[in-house]
Amino acid sequence: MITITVDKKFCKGCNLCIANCPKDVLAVSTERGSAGFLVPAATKPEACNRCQLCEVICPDFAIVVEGDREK
Amino acid sequence: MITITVDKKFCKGCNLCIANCPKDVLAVSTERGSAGFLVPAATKPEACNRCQLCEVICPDFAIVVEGDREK
Amino acid sequence: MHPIAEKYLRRSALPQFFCQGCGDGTIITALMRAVDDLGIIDDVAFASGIGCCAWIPVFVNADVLHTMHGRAIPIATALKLTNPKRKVMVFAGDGDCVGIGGNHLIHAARRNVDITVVMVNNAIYGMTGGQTAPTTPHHAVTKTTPIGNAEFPFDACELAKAAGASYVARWTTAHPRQITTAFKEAINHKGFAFVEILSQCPTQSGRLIYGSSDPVEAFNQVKNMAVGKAKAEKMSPEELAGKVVIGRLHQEEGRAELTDEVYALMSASREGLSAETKLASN
Amino acid sequence: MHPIAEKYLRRSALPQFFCQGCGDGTIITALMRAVDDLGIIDDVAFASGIGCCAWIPVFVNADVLHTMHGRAIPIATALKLTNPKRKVMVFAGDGDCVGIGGNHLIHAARRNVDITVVMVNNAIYGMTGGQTAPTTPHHAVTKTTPIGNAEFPFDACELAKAAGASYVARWTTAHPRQITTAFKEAINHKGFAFVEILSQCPTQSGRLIYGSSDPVEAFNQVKNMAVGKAKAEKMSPEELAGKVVIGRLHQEEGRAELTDEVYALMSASREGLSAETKLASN
Amino acid sequence: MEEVLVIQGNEACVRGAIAAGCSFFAGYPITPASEVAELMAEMLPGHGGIYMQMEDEIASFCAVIGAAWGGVKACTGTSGPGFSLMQEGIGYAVCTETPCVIIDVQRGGPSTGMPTSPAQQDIYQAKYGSHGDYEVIAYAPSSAQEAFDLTVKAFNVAEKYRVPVFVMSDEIVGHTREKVRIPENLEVRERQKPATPPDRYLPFRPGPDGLRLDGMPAFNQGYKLLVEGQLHDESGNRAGTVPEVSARLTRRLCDKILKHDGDLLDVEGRLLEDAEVVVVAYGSAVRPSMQAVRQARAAGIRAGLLKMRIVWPFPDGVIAEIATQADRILVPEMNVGKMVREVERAAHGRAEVIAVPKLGGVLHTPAEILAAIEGGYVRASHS
Amino acid sequence: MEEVLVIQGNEACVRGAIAAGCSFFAGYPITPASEVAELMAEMLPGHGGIYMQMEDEIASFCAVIGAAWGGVKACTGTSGPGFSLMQEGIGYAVCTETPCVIIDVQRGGPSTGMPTSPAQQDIYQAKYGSHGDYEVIAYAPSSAQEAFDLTVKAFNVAEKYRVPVFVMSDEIVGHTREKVRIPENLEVRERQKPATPPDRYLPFRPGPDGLRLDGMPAFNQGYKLLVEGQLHDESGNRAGTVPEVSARLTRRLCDKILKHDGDLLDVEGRLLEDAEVVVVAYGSAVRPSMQAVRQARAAGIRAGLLKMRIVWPFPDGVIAEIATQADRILVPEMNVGKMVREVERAAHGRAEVIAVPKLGGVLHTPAEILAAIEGGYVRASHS
Amino acid sequence: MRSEMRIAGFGGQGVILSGLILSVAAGIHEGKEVAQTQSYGPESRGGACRAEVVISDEEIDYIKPMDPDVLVAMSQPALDRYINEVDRKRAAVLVDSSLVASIPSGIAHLYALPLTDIAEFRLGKKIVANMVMLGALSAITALVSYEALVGAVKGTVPKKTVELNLAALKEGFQEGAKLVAGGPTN
Amino acid sequence: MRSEMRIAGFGGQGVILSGLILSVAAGIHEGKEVAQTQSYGPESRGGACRAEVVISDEEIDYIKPMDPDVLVAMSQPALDRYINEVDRKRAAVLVDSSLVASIPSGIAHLYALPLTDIAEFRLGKKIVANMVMLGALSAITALVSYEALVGAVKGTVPKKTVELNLAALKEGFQEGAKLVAGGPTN
Ligand SMILES: Cc1ncc(C[n+]2csc(CCOP(=O)(O)OP(=O)(O)O)c2C)c(N)n1
Ligand SMILES: Cc1ncc(C[n+]2csc(CCOP(=O)(O)OP(=O)(O)O)c2C)c(N)n1
Ligand code: SF4
Ligand code: SF4
Ligand code: SF4
Ligand code: SF4
Ligand code: SF4
Ligand code: SF4
Ligand SMILES: [Mg+2]
Ligand SMILES: [Mg+2]
Repeated sequence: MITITVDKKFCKGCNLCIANCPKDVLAVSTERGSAGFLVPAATKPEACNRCQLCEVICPDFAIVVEGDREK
Repeated sequence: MITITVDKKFCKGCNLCIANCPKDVLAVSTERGSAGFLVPAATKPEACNRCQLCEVICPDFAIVVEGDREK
Repeated sequence: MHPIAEKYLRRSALPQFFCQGCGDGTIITALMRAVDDLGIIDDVAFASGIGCCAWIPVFVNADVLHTMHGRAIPIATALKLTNPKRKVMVFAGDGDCVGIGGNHLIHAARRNVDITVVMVNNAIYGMTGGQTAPTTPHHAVTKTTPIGNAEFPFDACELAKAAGASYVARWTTAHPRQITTAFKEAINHKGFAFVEILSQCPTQSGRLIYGSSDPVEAFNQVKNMAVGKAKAEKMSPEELAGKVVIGRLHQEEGRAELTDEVYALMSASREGLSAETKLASN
Repeated sequence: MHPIAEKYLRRSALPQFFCQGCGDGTIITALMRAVDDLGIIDDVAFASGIGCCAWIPVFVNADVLHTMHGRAIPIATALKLTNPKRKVMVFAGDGDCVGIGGNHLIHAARRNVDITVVMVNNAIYGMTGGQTAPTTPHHAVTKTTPIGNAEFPFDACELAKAAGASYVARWTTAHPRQITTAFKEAINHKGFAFVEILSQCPTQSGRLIYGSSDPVEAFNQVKNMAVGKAKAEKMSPEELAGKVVIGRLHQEEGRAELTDEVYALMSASREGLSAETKLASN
Repeated sequence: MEEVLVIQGNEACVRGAIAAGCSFFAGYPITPASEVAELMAEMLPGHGGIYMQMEDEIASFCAVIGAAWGGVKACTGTSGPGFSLMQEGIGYAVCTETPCVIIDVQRGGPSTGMPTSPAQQDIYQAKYGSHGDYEVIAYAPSSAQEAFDLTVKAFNVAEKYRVPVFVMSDEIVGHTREKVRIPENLEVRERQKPATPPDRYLPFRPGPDGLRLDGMPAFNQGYKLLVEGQLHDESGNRAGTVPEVSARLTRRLCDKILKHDGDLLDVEGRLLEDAEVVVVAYGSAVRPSMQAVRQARAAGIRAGLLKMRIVWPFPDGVIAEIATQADRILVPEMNVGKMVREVERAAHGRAEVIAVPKLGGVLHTPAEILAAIEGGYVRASHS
Repeated sequence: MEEVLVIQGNEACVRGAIAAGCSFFAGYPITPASEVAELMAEMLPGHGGIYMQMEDEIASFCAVIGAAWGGVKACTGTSGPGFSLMQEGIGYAVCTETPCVIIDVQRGGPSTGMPTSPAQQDIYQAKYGSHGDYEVIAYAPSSAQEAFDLTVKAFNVAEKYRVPVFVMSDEIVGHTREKVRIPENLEVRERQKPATPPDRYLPFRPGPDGLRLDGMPAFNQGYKLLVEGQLHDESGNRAGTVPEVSARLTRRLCDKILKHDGDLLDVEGRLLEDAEVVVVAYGSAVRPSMQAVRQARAAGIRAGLLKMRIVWPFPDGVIAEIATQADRILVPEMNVGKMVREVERAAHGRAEVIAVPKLGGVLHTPAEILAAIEGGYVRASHS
Repeated sequence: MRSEMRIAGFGGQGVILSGLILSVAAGIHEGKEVAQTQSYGPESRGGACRAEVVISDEEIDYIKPMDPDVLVAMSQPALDRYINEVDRKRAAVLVDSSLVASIPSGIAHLYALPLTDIAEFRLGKKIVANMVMLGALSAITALVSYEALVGAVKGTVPKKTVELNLAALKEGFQEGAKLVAGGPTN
Repeated sequence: MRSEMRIAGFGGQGVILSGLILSVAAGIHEGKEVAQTQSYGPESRGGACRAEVVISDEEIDYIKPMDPDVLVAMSQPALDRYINEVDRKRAAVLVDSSLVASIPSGIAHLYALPLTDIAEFRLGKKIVANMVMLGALSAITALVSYEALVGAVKGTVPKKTVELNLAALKEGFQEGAKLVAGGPTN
């Protein structure tokens, strides 16, 4: 199983992870992070291919993808 | 007739005119200019072709070639 | 926080204060991955000038000189010379690197000193609030070109190459993995390495030049500008207008390098010492 | 004194104090001939920095700013901008131009501002007594490289071109007539023009680098280094080693130029004035 | 008609410059002076002027020099690090008697220091930052209104004395938005062509007072000028190895400022008549000082204020006079205590001179200065 | 064994630097300091040191900073125009407490000024040339011997106080060839590693005196240093917007110099015991001054000399004492009158303080100073 | 009469622009003397940032608040820091409850409004939270009139955004008025 | 005993090198205190240039000549300028007669030698005129011995040129000795 965690202390709600996710796993939520921005949430975690593009693109080290892709 | 004049007040005896003259018109003299250098003299003025290379190369505006080349 | 950040960030300097969606943050991650892959955190020495980009290494828990606007390169040169085993990296904004610091860049390139200069090009002076940079497109609007830029931008890669850089590459923040690779290549390259990264600055160039401070829009602007080297070679000048060629643009291996030369002369000198000079006996 | 010197020299500055056989004197003559041919003595404005070469325009009876080491180019840029009809020329030694002043050179080139920069390259710091320059050959001996230069020289013409210069030429003092022609071409060229002249400095580079302070030997050194552009194109890299290519190396006509752009924006601004800004009424 | 605006000091400087006839600005962005450049970029072209952003502050000031000899009134604006970089050029402008104006919006140093906070730490740098012997003129505005007024004056005296003139603003004055009243008729000194015709003109020959030059010629007006950064004779030809000529020029460059026409004494006394405690202040430190002086008067203390609008040349005479009358002189400054040294020197031991430094990039509070007036001064909180 | 050489002051500086452990020099040629670079280039490599000629003085001083953090003792040498260009970097070195030495071989200014003639015009620039509040240490040698001795000391105090230290030489000291005796055993302060281990080390936390830092760590020794030009806390992290932290650092940077260990008072009195007229001099002006004092004594005048070997921090206390004893204090300087202002300030009106300026790039003659001692001083010939 | 306001938050919230608008409103539209100062960090976004406005009928000597009449806190750190520099009994305190979670006790005149939420969700642009704030402020205190603010906004913000800004101002004014009708929040 | 010498000419004549050699000769080889100062223009060649040497048995306070014992003039302008700063009755004056055409009157101890001609024509290198001068000087005055000069030259000039320089020194010494034998020139 894949867990996608957004660190609300660091996320600035830039949505780059959302825009770069090839599988549309992520979407904006209505929750505010510490900096007052709306943070993303994994709305389709099952679609995630663990490409980690969201991780390498995130400017705020705020998203972590863990676990293995289901076979 | 061609007259070749070296201005002893300005000549620094660098010999560039001598070295660049295609017709070996000029040579070092034993006379000192104002700056204490030995100035050149036109030893073969008759060979001069008035190419003015000596004039354009002279760093000290010190040599003047006047008159026409004998036909 | 991401594990790589846990491992490499300087805790006391956090939070990282770049604007929402600023490409500089992405570059920090790419850098940490390169440092991690090479296992060089204890051997690396960073120097940077002033500007948003100049803060990139400050957030990394390594030895860092955060210096003066434009002046990181000569400082980095001395860091290399005083210990040739150091891996020396400079992070410089476009203004820092080819604006005020342009002379240091070309001289370091000329010397082919074994350091890596990373220039983050956001086409603007970000930190001071969006004034025109020597990389700002002709006719672009910025805070100091309110009706358009009368000047023309540098091609920094061409400049570095003409000055003598022996490794030159260009990528964008839409290529985070390639940035990591380029960093590793540049660090391993013996000689002066120059890496330009086109980066989005939503707050300033996004807002002023490209008309939107939305991070995703700014990011896409940068992304869409890039054309791979191979592809570019097949394109006409008209097709290339407004585009920027990315990839490893130039590499010359085996060129004599400054540090080597300096130490070689030092050895030669030391051998001849007794004969030639006489110094106070202490 | 030669009639052209009588006509154009600044009497109060004489005698010209260059060393015996210094190429800088030859360049003064070449310059006077260019100014004479174009009839522009009243329209020309000179700026120079510090160094032997920087004295070249001082001896000419025209408007001259003899300024600071490396700083003539930004001054010249302002002279041009404040009166676009001026013909602005800068004379800079190699140290002045691509040493301390390198950043100004590349930025003026980038701006393609319509001025002419003449760099007299004697491969050394002449005025200060023969220290290494960014144009000094690798391994050459100078006052500050007593057992050889650890650094590598710039190709200043390549640098100027990569930075954006739209006219680039190189000659030597053995080509006084070509220098005059190049000056005229550069002045007439609309845009940033760069002319490099290899020149003998018998006293410093002659003595230190080439082993003789004899003016004729130093002159021949420079002369023999030069290879015409056409010929060079047919030579192998090995044959070209130690040689320098001369000729008109680059010219791009019709490129947008800074002064034009600045004045165009000014007009645009003035038209929009009443609507956009409100200034104190006086 | 008088125009009333609510603007920042930085904008007031720009409007003052343009009102004074400035038509060339070259600069490089730096906090907290960037608005000067930005507003120049916005306003100058519409007034037929030129804005240039150069590659650095060195080039910016060089461009100002070029523009001045090109024939126009020119200025730049910067802050600490940029001001440091301009120092070599400032010496050249002094030596060549190039009229120009430099707006230094001071922030805290040293180095990058406190890039967004105010300070008054560059006040000596204005006088001593370049190598060599010289004198300059430096204004220190304490409000947006003065930022306007003194910038106009700066341009005027630059023309008159042929010298770089500094407007030593600071982050507070630069960024505080206040009312500025722009008078209908401003006294503006136009650039004057030499009275002597080109063929008899010696560009560096002083006029009848032996100090100031005859007008300011420009390039390509037929003068065939030689503008030389080496010490030179009256024709402009170098004379750095001729002791008499060199000494004469150095002396004149200093004396033309020190022995000014009276117009370079620009101080304002408030409640000084019977003052026993005098606060000497300049720039934004004037504001809490005046508040404190009023509070002190309200509390029955004979306090007064001397505001220095021009800090260089230093008003030695005025200070000497005050020292004779007052018991104590307080000098509140947003620095470790700089101008207080001049006050101490000029007071010649006749009054007690007390530094009231304030560090950390914050303005003194009136309470801190009041405490010092009351004699209870122990180092202010962040000092 | 003591070695005796006949060398120029410039060479003495180089030998002093190398003897003090300097192993990195970065510079840029300039008259009259070029010999410093040339001799460094000749001698350093043979001693395992590095000579770099950089693209300008800005880069030169930056390289010195880089070398210092790279782990070695480093210096540069320059003159007026180059010194002006280094000012921004000097502020950075002060702010980051980077130990380094700058040899300024003074020539006449302003600008290109008198490029081959001596002057003492940069003495205030050493203290005030960069923006911001700070203190430095400046030596002023008056002979080739002192050029050697004081350069050694400069390196030592740079290490101890972690500050840029200036050797304010001048064209006369730099180019005069004199006998220099190089002692067998020199006191050299080696660079000290921090006593605190890396994991507990705060690079900018002062030691027990609350002023000086704990050693000087280098890059790549495990400290993970952050060297920051913004005002910072003890870990090195920026704190330019935190007034308390900023103020504390500024104060400490100044106080560590002003409240020194006693070793930064370096003056030498000659014939002072009963002196009624005291000549206060530094640098090459000491030489004619001492000659004049001897001549005055021979003529029965109670004259004495105070030679300042360290000019910054200024010896306020010593001057105050002299002012109490002497009637007149003369300050001969090769400038318009600079240090005399400090003397005047410190004298507090207790003695008559008289400037004896000398311009034009020539040393005072003993006769000129004697005339001033005799009270007959009217401006010296080229002043 | 001298009145003093402090608005604090972080970079990117338009704190300084709100100070500017207040000063133009009071200075130009209401003919008062004004002094608007500010404090900010070197970062463009996210750092601590504040604007202060002094309004007076007479010449203003000291330009900073000595005893603020109004504190606006647009972030938690801003509130935590500046609440200690006001007289909790006397000063009106307006907080952005979208971003401020914990409110210290003892504030007599506390007004809490979700300024950012209002801007982001009702007006569609988070960056007009400052206008919402100004509108609310004019409803809550009488220091600057709504009309003067409208005038100042029109003369200050880029033409294209006037409408949005005025809408936000209005929204804020209405929300503020509601609050006032209901009395301070606590 | 304090003695003072001034050597003046123009750049390129080796004036300063001759000062250096004198100071090493006196300081190292004769164990005296020395101070050698100089003055020169910014040009590498051709400008006015002078070197001054003070030699003393005691510590030297003032390092410049106050009343020179010797003046060497290697050019006309040098002679014209500096003759007025010596006591014509007392000082020994050596002039390079190859370059100096007119000699002011009243010089009691005048020695004229064609230094440059000797160097250029007899030794084949104009630049050793300074060595010819030094040799002559040691013959004419007793201020520095010939042996000390030989020692100083050996330790100072580049190895390749020692021989030429010593030859010039010797030539100068012999010419000087002849002059002395014949008494001063005037
Ligand atoms: C000497 C000097 N001049 C100006 C500044 C102000 N300044 C700080 S950062 C900067 C430019 C930033 O632009 P860039 O280098 O492109 O970096 P970015 O912020 O865009 O990443 C400037 C001009 C300074 N700190 N020092
Ligand atoms: C800021 C500054 N640094 C150094 C110098 C000293 N200086 C004068 S000329 C010169 C270099 C001359 O070399 P180049 O420019 O090549 O001219 P050249 O004399 O060879 O013609 C230097 C370093 C100076 N005048 N100003
Ligand atoms: S990219 Fe990172 S900072 Fe941006 S929204 Fe996603 S998690 Fe948040
Ligand atoms: S790992 Fe890849 S697929 Fe999964 S959320 Fe991130 S970007 Fe999307
Ligand atoms: S080239 Fe000129 S200076 Fe040289 S020798 Fe000939 S005439 Fe004389
Ligand atoms: S004109 Fe030509 S041929 Fe005649 S002397 Fe000159 S160089 Fe020789
Ligand atoms: S201003 Fe631009 S470059 Fe700087 S942090 Fe913000 S987005 Fe990034
Ligand atoms: S030093 Fe060289 S460049 Fe300078 S005048 Fe002499 S020969 Fe010419
Ligand atoms: Mg940028
Ligand atoms: Mg050169």
